[in-house]
Amino acid sequence: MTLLSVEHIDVAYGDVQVINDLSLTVEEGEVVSIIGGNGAGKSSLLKAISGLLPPTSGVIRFRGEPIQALPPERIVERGIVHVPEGRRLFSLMTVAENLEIGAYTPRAHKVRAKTLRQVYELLPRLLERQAQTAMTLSGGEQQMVAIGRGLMALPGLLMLDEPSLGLAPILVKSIFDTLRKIADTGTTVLLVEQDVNHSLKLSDRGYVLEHGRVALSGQAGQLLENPHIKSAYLGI
Amino acid sequence: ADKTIKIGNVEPLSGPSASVGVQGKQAREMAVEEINAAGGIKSLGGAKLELVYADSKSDPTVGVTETERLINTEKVNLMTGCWNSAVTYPATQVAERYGIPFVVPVAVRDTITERGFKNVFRIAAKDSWWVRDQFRFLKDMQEETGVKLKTIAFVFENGDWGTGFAEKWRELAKKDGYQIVLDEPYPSTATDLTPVVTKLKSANPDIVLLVSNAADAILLTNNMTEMQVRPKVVLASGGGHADPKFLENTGTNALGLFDEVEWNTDVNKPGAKETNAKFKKKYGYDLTGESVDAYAAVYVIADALERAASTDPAKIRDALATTNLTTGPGMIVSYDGVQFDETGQNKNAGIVIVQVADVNGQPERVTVWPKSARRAGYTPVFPANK
Amino acid sequence: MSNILEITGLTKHFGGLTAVSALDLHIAQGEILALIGPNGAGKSTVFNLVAGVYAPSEGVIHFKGKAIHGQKPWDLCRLGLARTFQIVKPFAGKTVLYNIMVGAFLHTNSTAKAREKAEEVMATLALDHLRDRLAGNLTIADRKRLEIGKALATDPELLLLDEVMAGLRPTEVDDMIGIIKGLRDRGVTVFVIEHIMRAVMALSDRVAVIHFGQKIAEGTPEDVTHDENVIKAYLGGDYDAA
Amino acid sequence: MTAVIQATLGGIMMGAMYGLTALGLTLIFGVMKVVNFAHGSLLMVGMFSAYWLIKLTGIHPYLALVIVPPVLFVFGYYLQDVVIKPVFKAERQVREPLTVIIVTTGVWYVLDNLALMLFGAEYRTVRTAISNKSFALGQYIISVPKFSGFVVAVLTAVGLALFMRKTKIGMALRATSLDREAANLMGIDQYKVYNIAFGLGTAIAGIAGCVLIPFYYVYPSFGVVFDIRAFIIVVLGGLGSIPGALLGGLVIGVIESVFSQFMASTWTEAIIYAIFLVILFVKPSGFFGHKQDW
Amino acid sequence: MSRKQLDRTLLVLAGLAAFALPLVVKSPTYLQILILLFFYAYLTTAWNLVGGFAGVLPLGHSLFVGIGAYTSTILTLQYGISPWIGMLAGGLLAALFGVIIGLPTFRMRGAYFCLCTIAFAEGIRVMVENIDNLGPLHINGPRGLLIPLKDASFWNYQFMSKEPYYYIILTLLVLVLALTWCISRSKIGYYLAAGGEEPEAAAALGINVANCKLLSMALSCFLTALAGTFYAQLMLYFYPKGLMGLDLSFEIAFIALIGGRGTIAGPVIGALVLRPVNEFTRIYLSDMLPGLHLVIFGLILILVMLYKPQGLTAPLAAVYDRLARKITREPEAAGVATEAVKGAAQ
Ligand SMILES: Nc1ncnc2c1ncn2[C@@H]1O[C@H](COP(=O)(O)OP(=O)(O)OP(=O)(O)O)[C@@H](O)[C@H]1O
Ligand SMILES: Nc1ncnc2c1ncn2[C@@H]1O[C@H](COP(=O)(O)OP(=O)(O)OP(=O)(O)O)[C@@H](O)[C@H]1O
Ligand SMILES: [Mg+2]
Ligand SMILES: [Mg+2]
Repeated sequence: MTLLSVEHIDVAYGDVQVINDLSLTVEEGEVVSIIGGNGAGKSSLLKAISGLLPPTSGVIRFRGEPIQALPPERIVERGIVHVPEGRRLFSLMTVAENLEIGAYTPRAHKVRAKTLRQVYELLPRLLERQAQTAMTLSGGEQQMVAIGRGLMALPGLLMLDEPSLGLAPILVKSIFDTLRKIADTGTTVLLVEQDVNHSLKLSDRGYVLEHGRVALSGQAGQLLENPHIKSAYLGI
Repeated sequence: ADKTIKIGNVEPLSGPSASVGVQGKQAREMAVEEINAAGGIKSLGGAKLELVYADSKSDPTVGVTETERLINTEKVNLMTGCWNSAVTYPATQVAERYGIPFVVPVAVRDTITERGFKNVFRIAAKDSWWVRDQFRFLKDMQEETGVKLKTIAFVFENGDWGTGFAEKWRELAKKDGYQIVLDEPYPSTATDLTPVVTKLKSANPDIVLLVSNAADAILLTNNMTEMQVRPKVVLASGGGHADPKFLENTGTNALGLFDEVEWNTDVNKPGAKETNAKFKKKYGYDLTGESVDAYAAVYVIADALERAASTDPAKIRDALATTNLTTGPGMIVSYDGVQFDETGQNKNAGIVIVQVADVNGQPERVTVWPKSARRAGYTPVFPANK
Repeated sequence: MSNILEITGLTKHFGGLTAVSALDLHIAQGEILALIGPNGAGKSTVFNLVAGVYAPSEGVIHFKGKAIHGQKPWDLCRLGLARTFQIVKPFAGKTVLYNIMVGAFLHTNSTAKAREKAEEVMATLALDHLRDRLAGNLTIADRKRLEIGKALATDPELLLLDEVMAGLRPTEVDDMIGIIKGLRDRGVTVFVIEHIMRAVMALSDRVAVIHFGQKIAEGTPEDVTHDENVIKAYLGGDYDAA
Repeated sequence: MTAVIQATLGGIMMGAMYGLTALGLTLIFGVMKVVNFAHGSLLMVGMFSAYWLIKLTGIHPYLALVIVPPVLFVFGYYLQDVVIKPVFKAERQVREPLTVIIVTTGVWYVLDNLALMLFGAEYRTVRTAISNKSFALGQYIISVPKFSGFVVAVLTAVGLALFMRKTKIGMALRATSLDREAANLMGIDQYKVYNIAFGLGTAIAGIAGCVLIPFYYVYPSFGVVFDIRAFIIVVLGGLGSIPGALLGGLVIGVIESVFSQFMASTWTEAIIYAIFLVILFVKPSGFFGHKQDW
Repeated sequence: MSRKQLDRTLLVLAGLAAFALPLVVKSPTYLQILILLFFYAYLTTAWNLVGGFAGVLPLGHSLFVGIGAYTSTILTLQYGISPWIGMLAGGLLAALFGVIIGLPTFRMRGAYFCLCTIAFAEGIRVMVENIDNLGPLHINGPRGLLIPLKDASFWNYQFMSKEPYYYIILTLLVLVLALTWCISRSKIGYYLAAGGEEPEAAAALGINVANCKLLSMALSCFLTALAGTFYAQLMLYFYPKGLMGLDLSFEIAFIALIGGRGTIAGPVIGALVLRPVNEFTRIYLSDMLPGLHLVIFGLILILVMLYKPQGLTAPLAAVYDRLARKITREPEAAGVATEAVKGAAQ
């Protein structure tokens, strides 16, 4: 079943249009990667879906219902969870409090104890650190809290914006391992990543964005073999 | 056609002193209505008086600007105002420069009439007279009752008005041989006056002299009751203590307090009772010294206009200078009448001292001094607290 | 070859935490040195110490033969030491041109000259087309380039680059590598912090690895990536050096 | 010595009142990052509400505590929703939107002068069952209304601190104060949070109004006097810090009261400023402020 | 006509019009309103050097107006020194105070800085109110100082009519605007803006941020104090609460924000909007219902901020650009005005 469908949206910052007539779909249970150059509009696309930057035209459907006019908090309630670029933790709150805030929507709040147990199981590091202030965590730990916080909201669709940015190789690996595990639980994931190699290996399908448009899309395996992708994104 | 004579009025109509400004405004309005109803200025063919108001917000700059505007744009024939000494002081300088007569009902700072100006006339007493009479009162009462009072404390708001009084208190206290045990200015915007009252409690003076605005007068009186501070004599200087709301807000806490005012409802003058009743009916509160002065000022102006028979400022000025008004509806003042000396100060301006006493279960201001003006049958409680 | 920067026994405590501990490092004139290490190892702190943001708790830093520890950032910049910030700090309300001109004013008082210099820097970094955009509206990668632009406009002899390639796709990384090598060819010594191993391998003459503030390895890129400790602490077990 | 102890006691109680007025200001600042220049006016609104309620119905002032704060909460909630929120929306990129400061100043002018138009300029007090009552503690005299004010202030501060730590809404307030966009992505409606913060700040002004009115007076521009004092207190305590506001209030109250035993009370105001500045130079973020906030 | 020529011509015309205005406006009342308008525009421009370009929000500038007024007046009253000399002395003293205040406060940011400047100004005002005599200087505490009427002469800084005051303040305003213009496009202007926005990044580019801010503060305070002397001589009377109180400081900030903080034209535009509103609502409404005029003033503040949060300069500049493009028929040229706003806007 189509979980998310983005239909012909335009997105702009003031007068500057950054996404033109863009369409894509995500099926239930899929992992979809979005790749694209710097400034292609990937983050803006995620912002448009999560309601931070409502599209100027076009329709976004989630589980068949249009959501493009809803404010972010209503969209989260419906199950689209956006883990933004740069972690954006609540710096002066503890790890546990950050996770708790993740389950803010009434839907997630009801079952937060259970979700919390699952998150700690998935990311045992966080259990060790639960009383530590988020600000004092290392970069990798912070990224894990950000992901954990996203999971606390019981995502029907989890959108991650560059989760490996600025992480040591060893952590990049463990982040992708974590994402693998999350995907294996059946959570649908929409992933924006520069590390194309890692992300496509994890994904079922992929879209390539250029200048705010879909330039290419297909099965992840095919994209990895695509000569254009190879030269432009993998640098091979 | 009916001529109108414009009287410019600068008053604090908003901001911290708005309450007195409005009182003065209403007193003037009533006087103008009366005069116009009685046929206006007859020597000018029944010309009507018209008041033109401007709000000073108690800010001298605004006062100056507004005075200039009233003179230049509204073309007023003469000016009155401005209650705050700080505003009146520069505003009268402006009027002087333009040669427009300026009648000051109240604004007590001595120097307002001591600058050699030709166009400034003040109805009310100036602060040195207020202080002089406070000490006369203390002396008289001690003689009358045989009580000896030795120590004295000064508590005053640190504005223009309070510090002006305090300067003179110090002189006279020395002269009369009192021992000053506390000399305490406080900021007129003080949020809390208990520290001052605590200090007063430890200084334990026989006499406390006060200068306060409305809010602090209430706070001081109530705090003194609360902290059980009971000097023998508490003597205030009008202003906040004379505010129409003061008694309402302090109730029995004010009993025994002496207050120096220019006027009191029980003043023994023809028409005073009726005028006050009329005013109270109209606006809901009693006349005060300040509003009576404002009320009288309008009659002084009308009298001068009548005699000048001209709207020429210079002629009005000359007429004002030779004012000698002792009768008429405006002369409900506590003193004999209005007559200006060469500085423009009303020679006759005088002051009465009242005591807050329980009259038929209600706190009321009763005139006690000068003895000649004392309400019949009332014996001042002196010292007020045992 | 003389050493443009020499760090000896450098230590920095934050309260109870020792972010950098007894570190020795040197960079030769014209060299590209990469500093790598796990998140929180103390790399950015080393930069902050060199650039004068923090005073070291212990140790000495020599720049062009002169001791500079304890000097203020602006003085160091005048000496020829420029840096970028890992968390980029553009003058967000200003245009790209304006941002770079601020740097270019270091060696001139004339607005016209500063503008000229800024144009030149923008050309080098291929930022021309963004010259009138407000810096706050750029994407992260562009902001990182702007960060280099500002630093470059001060005509540095030693350039400290803190993760300027994070968030770039591989081809963009290659472009950046080209740019940085170009700078080196023009005589600028470069000291980089980077997590993208592809860049580290291609760019650096030498690599130093720190872990918990201490140096655990140093050498050519190849040597370092085959070091047991480095693999364990930083690269991860199945890292393939290619 | 007696006088000093008496003055200290008085200072503590008055200081708690200052702390209470600062509490709402610090809460609003903490969440919205905006210095609310209308805070004094909100206090005035609180005072007038308590005044009219008690005056017209004659109820006990502490009963007013149950009625006035909720009413003021609603007032503050919608004031922010209708007047301030649109400006926030226009300035959502800015961390500390100065325009909002101007708007709050505009609100200050409007409220003060509406009160002037409605109620006139005079000073008003109500004489309640507890006005001017005092009890003796040994040789020291303690005013009943001030003492109860002190108790209410402490309870309010403790209650608010617990609310912020323990409740879901409190967490949402804190999260929004740290990163409003991220909070938004967690499903928190930031503007509703602002409404709540502003409503709570206003409700606290209402509490202050109820405990002040038995021994204090109110008039339309009454707030200004407390405003500046409250600014000093919140900076001293650390902007956004709840215990800081209470402690700052106590410190100021005691300094004011004790110092004025040794010098003219006009000077104590200057002393307060001097001490304030000294503390700030030693610890720029105040008693409990966070450095990275600035 | 090229765009540059058009801009220049208009600017010169506006200047000439301002200088010719007293030929048309004869009423001293309206001249006074204009004088105060320029006075506020001048103060705000001076404030803008710190408040706009250095990116902080000082709310205690009335302190420096006070220093200027007190210095020149005391020198005149007690030592017979011409206010013109006193004006410079006051400026220097204010600059010194500015540096003393700036040293500790420039470490702070945002609301802390803003509230600290309030505390400084209020603290010093309270002290002045407590001091009658400072050594040999007669300050006269809360009562303030009155300058007696003297012969009208340039040297005495007293005139019989309003015109001389008008020309003095207009000249001051033009000079300070020109100065701001030069600064905003010079190195120091760039440095100030950079330091205001990201102090750490600025330091890394060789900018001693604290020194830059102190310099701008000293300059701003110096200029502000000059206006203090002007005010004293215009009104011939001032007292601490009125002159050094927060109202004046706030009004300066209002004008800046309504006009557009950190823009050159902002203070003038802000003053052009707010001053007349302030004056005329008071004149025409204050005797209708006390307080109504301030309600309206408050509403205007709110409305402007609602619809033009960046102030009125940017939208006006855009309108001007569009018009100018039509006149000069230069379709593509980036509007000079818009660019000026953009370049300097925070
Ligand atoms: N707040 C903003 N205001 C104006 N323009 C913006 C803003 N944020 C981003 N942009 C512009 O929108 C375009 C797309 O940006 P976006 O952040 O979506 O790209 P991206 O694909 O995520 O790039 P990156 O890989 O660098 O994160 C860019 O041209 C950028 O300059
Ligand atoms: N100003 C500071 N105060 C306290 N602790 C700090 C400060 N700056 C850095 N630290 C701590 O010092 C350690 C080293 O931080 P640093 O930023 O140097 O790491 P890094 O190696 O650059 O990491 P990354 O690769 O994630 O950027 C971390 O634990 C960090 O939390
Ligand atoms: Mg992005
Ligand atoms: Mg780092």
